[in-house]
Amino acid sequence: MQVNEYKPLIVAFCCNWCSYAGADLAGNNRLNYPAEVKIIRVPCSCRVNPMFVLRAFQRGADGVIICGCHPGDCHYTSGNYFTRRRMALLFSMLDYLGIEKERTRVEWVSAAEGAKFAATMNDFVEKVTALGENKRLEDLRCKK
Amino acid sequence: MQRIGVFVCWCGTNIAGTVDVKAVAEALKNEPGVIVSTDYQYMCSQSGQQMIKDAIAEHKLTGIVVCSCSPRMHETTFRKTAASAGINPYMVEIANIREQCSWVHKDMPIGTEKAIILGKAAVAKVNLNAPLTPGESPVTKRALVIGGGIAGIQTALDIADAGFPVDIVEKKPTIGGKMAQLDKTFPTLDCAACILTPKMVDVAQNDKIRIFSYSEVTDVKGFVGNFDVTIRKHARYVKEDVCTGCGACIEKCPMKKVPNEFNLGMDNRTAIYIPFAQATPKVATIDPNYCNMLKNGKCGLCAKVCAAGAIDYTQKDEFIEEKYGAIVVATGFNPISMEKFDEYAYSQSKDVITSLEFERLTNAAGPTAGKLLRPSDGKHPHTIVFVQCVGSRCEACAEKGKEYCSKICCMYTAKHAMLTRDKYPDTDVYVFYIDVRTPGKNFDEFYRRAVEEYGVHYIKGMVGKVTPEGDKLKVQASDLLLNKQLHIDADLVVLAAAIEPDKSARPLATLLTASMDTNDFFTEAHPKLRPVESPTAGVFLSGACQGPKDIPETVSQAGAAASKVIGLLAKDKLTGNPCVAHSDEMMCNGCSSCERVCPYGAITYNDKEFRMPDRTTLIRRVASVNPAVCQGCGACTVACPSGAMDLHGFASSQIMAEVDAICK
Amino acid sequence: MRKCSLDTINHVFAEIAAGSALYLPADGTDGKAVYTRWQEGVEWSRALNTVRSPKDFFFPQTENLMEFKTSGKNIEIIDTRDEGEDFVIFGVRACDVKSFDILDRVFLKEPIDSYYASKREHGIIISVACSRPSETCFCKTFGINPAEPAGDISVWQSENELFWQANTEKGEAVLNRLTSVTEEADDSAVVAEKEKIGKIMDKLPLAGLKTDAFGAGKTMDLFESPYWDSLSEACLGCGTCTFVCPTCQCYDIKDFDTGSGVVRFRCWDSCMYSDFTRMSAGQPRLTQRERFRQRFMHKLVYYPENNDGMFSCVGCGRCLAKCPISMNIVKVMKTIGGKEHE
Amino acid sequence: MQKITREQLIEKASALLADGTVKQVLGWAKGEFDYDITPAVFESAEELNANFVWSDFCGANFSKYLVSKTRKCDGKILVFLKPCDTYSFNQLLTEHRFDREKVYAVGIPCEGMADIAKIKEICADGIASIDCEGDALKVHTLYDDEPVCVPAADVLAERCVNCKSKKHVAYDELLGEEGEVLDSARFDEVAKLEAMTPDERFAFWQGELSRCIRCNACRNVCPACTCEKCVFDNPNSGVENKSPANSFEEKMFHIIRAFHVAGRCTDCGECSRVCPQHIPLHLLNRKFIKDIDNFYGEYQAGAEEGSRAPLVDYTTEDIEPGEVFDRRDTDA
Amino acid sequence: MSSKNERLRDEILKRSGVNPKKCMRCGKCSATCPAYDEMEYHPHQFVSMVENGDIEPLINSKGIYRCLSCFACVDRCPRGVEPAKLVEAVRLEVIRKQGANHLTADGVEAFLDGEIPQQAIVSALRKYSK
Repeated sequence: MQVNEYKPLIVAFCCNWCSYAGADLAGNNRLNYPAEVKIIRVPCSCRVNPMFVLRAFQRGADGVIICGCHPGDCHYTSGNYFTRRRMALLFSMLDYLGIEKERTRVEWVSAAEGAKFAATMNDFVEKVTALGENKRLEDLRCKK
Repeated sequence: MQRIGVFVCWCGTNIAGTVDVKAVAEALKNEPGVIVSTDYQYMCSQSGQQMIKDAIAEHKLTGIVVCSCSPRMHETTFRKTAASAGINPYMVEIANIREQCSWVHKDMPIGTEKAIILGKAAVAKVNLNAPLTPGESPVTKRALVIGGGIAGIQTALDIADAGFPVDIVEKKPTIGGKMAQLDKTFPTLDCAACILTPKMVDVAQNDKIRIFSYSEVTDVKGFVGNFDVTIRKHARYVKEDVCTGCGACIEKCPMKKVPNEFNLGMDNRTAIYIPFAQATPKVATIDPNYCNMLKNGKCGLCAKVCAAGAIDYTQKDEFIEEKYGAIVVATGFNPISMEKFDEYAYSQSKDVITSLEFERLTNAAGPTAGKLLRPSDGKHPHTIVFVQCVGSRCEACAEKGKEYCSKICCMYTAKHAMLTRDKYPDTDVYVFYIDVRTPGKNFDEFYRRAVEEYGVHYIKGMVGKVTPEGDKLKVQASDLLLNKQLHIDADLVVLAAAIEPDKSARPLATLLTASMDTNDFFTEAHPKLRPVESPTAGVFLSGACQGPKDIPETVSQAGAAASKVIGLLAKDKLTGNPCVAHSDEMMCNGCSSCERVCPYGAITYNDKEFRMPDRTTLIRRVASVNPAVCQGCGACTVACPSGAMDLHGFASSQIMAEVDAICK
Repeated sequence: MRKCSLDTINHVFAEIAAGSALYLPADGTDGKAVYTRWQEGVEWSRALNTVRSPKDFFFPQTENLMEFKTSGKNIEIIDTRDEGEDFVIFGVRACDVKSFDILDRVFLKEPIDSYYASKREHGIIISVACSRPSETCFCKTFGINPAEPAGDISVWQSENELFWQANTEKGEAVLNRLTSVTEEADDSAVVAEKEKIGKIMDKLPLAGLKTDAFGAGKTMDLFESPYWDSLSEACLGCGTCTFVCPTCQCYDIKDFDTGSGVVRFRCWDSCMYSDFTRMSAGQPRLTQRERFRQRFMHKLVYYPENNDGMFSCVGCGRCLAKCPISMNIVKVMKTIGGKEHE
Repeated sequence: MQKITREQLIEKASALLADGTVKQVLGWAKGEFDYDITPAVFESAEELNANFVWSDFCGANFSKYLVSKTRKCDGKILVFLKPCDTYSFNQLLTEHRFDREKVYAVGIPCEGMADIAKIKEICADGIASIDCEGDALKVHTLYDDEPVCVPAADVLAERCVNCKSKKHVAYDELLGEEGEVLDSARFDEVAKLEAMTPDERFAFWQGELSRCIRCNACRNVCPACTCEKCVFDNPNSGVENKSPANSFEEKMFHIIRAFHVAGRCTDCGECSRVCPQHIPLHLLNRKFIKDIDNFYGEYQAGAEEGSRAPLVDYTTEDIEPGEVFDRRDTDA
Repeated sequence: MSSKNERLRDEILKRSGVNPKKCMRCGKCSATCPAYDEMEYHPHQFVSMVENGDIEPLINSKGIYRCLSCFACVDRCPRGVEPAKLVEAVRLEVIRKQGANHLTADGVEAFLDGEIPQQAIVSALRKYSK
């Protein structure tokens, strides 16, 4: 193992009903994914404000992933449909500003998809690791 | 500043195997607000919980962080623990260091580091937690049932039976719905009227039930337990409480050529009418489109002959406002229009009829007094062709048919075929089918009897074309099993038309903020686990408005809806989830964005007077959230550009504090 | 007096830059002049003036004051001030030079603002006379002569020569370093240039603007003027005028939580903002009319009252050019001061 | 040169003041020069005759003023609306920001407004006066004896070069002739940026946004930014900031501002017009509009009062966030 | 199923744009077909034979020229399967193999007489002119 190997910081917003339960299931099944992924529980993916996403980058996150119920399965019937539109536009805008599009992702993970949760996180961490540190949306004041 | 206690659980070796729990407890000691931080083998055990209670008492804690298994597992446990020790249960946060840490990471230093960060995030959140109290709202102990068919009738009877008052709103002059038009019912072949009309009488005589017939719901405000409903009672020009239903007016009415909708236009009625003998309420109604008196002031015969003096030509629509605790939607179905199916010549020949028309033709109270006669010439048909799936399972042309299976046609067609053969053994009966679907108790046996005992010709294949020629209907069809094209000279063709939700359902759904699918069937709160509730709290579904169903299924769903209503009305108060949205009126600009994303219709607007800093007053439109209706998804909080809308328990500041703690 | 050819100006800049950092107006990506650190390839802008004023050099829009580091429940205070180095600003116009005097009276009065003072001490100002004033210029109203710019060194530009005159010791020292790239000159060309500028100044559309109605002691006359309503009617409450103004000096002090500590910084604030000087009991100026009035009363009455009659406007015209709704101090002076002052 | 004349507008306004239909008139007041025109409230024919102007420099969109002015005035307010202003007008109505009953909207045709910055680029400083004559502007300067003649088309404001509509979508009365919705090239700039590499885009925006001085002119002039309290001014919002302390905060402000108006922005172009630093802010808003059109079907905010903004709407078949990059590339 | 048939099937499906999996075996196409008795493989069989890759027999069948291309089956099919397009695609396969048209547009005139319905002419052009 290399010394000082770059470890990205990933913030994952998970909806309480599907994806957070999916993450729990990944745990129950002892499916490994990198510890760099830190989960924040929200009632529904539609609770995630674009400001939270930017805040995470400001504070030093290298990637932000939002997980919710599959379209049509939202506990609140329509929340994830709004998430889908909001994040589609936000991500497109970030890309437009030249920020690497691989740093943001929305993934639908059901409560039964523990394996998908782990696989998604593994893949996301790998992609963000390949990109390296977030320089384009960083706030130097927050770097030590 | 909070006084926070941190409790790190070992969960035996589940957590302690991969996370250095002592190091976690130690690291969290230094976090802002943390007064005490400790670890224990099983926090959820009796002694673990006692430890938390003791710490609350000893250190006067105001907030609790438990680093343990998933909050989905034990959040409730620890909230109860906190509550029993006298602090608000919503001052507890769980850091999930088992499912999302120790179980997914193998390396102790890595697991420990992550557990500390998750703990810090939870501490950061608790620092911003506020005590939450679930809201309470009273329950109006009265139910409204919209639709007076068998679904509505059964629901109303069951609710009334439990002792709660129920109002039925029916847009036709009588309750009874589609079932009142049917002849016999499958699979037992009892007569529909025989089993329905006693229930209609029960409804009429039940002092807990009021019937608003010839009425419609025009406005719904409020929320679960507290609906304010406006009902428009159409003028029937007959005083309902005075009319005895004697029928003298009907006999005298000179306007006798009004198509009788109860018999689907196959015969006529008078301008003043009672739809059928057992109508409930049994009160006459004047059809303003045909009544000469109402149209041009000439006639007035009915008023002259009415001994009771019930006729009132000046009657106006009446608006009734009533409060309800629960609303049941039972708006039912209609067969789709056959006009677009040119290939079956429905519009060209009177002898091509729908199954519902066939019901009337075989019904003793129908236009032919129960004799099966051709509508065109009144002759007895010797060859009858039934066509199934007309407009059902039809994906290709949305303007013609429906993509779904209408579910009831296979069985009623078997019934029609069987009854025809029973009464008129000299008749040849053909049924063209794609599949015969008979899941249901005694259903397949019933269908088999039609084939085996009654000699109905079931042919796998479809009719391609019906051409009227002379007094015959040339039917061109395929027999897929014989791989032959058939040409049958039929006397009567009966189309099993697909069914669709009543047209009134869509506007009603808007009033109720209840969601619908693309076919205008009401959506259930959960397709499997909450099949009789709509996602809108306090709105329940009964019968075919939710999806095609037959009578037994409708009645059982009606009962289920009723029991849900009874369960609701039995409560004196409703306790909500306190993690709901709330709007800061000072910041809200009333733009309606939040309202448009709310799936529950929990947000309303009102004009509020503000005292401005310069001592003037200003009236502004602001949003307010009804905590009894809000389910706490948070969609509104992001739709709101000013951040006036926030969510209790998942406030923006709390989520951002978690983000900060994680990214530190 | 020294002179150099306009063609060789970059040699002079190179010489200055060899000694200390040199900033001058250069055209940015949007084609507008902005103070830029000179290096080979940077060309002095031909624009009359920069969009932002040079007050940034001494009073930047954001400036860190100190930091706190937190670990656990402990807080450590870190002094982030640095020594600072000398720097030269070239191309400052007479109005902007004057603005430094106005800022000095605020920041260098006891208690001295050490952040400002340190930068002011290190800054060497080379002013340039305005050969082509614009229609928005009204520095003359406030007694500023664009033909006689102050500063450590004054520079005049003729057709293709620049004339350099040191006014202070700091200026002298810089000019002495430039002997190899400048030559001795008499002032005849400068006199001619001054005369030319003077003639243009009289032709300017705002040449007749007077301050008679304003100044110390006029508070009671002007505070309740009925015109404030209509003047402030269209004001958007943005901070454009204050942020492009060379003399606006209000700031807010804020803490930024970095996660591992706190950065305390100050940043420009604007009296046009609704939350300006907000306190626990709210803000003293409740409506945009009051905030609008505050800005102009401060420039034209309150500041003079506290500073020996000196107005805190230098007539640079930036607000005239930049206000989104074209409301500005000239319109205010003409309306409030009465038509006779036009 | 505008087709409708100042006199026609004054006549209309005076008549409506005289017959009591309206109490106030929201119009443009003349300035010190010919181009520095200020929105103003007029209450009499005398005031109108003295100060009202209508020229190629009357760019200001009055719609947003109606929010505060209708609150203050106890009668009706006459507002002159150019075609693009009517979209903002409708959008504000959709969001219930003012009482329609208190406004008398007069639609006026617009031939496009001149951008004084473009004129100054041609004529340098020292503009003494500008006469609008036919298709040209005659600019008299302090330094030239002869006026400089500039074709009006050469100095049109960017938003007018790419005018999206000459049609008034809301008014009580229309002066002059009704125009049509135009097929503008307003997304070309956005497409050009999209075609760049991410590095180039990043460099472009870094350069543009670094000029931001956070004067809030863009926000305060924006008819979609009518929050009672902006999140960036609210210490409790967690994102409050007063200055662009670093490049993150520059981006944060502009991304969030654009996001908050996404689907509501009518592309009136006021933000870019007022930016003292000439940041092409409309390219952010138009990016959202272009994406919305591409992903969810064409939508013009304000075209129809009461229409549902795309971000408070959805279909079950919407594009996935991960697919937006491909879709854009193929549609561009 | 031979690989050749699979290739052919895919080619035919691609050419016709038909998805035979949508067929729910109702037989309405065959019920509606005016040339039913002329064809050894009826429209509904056609669909399932193509689906199964059983294409050689179709290519060799005379029936494909008996199909009038009246599109009644297309119009009536409740699932939008469009059997006539399959027939056409198979015909095209034959034509491509033979490398020539059976009939050119110019040759049509010779067959015309007053009795021929308009639709037959249009159908013929649709059918033969590839």
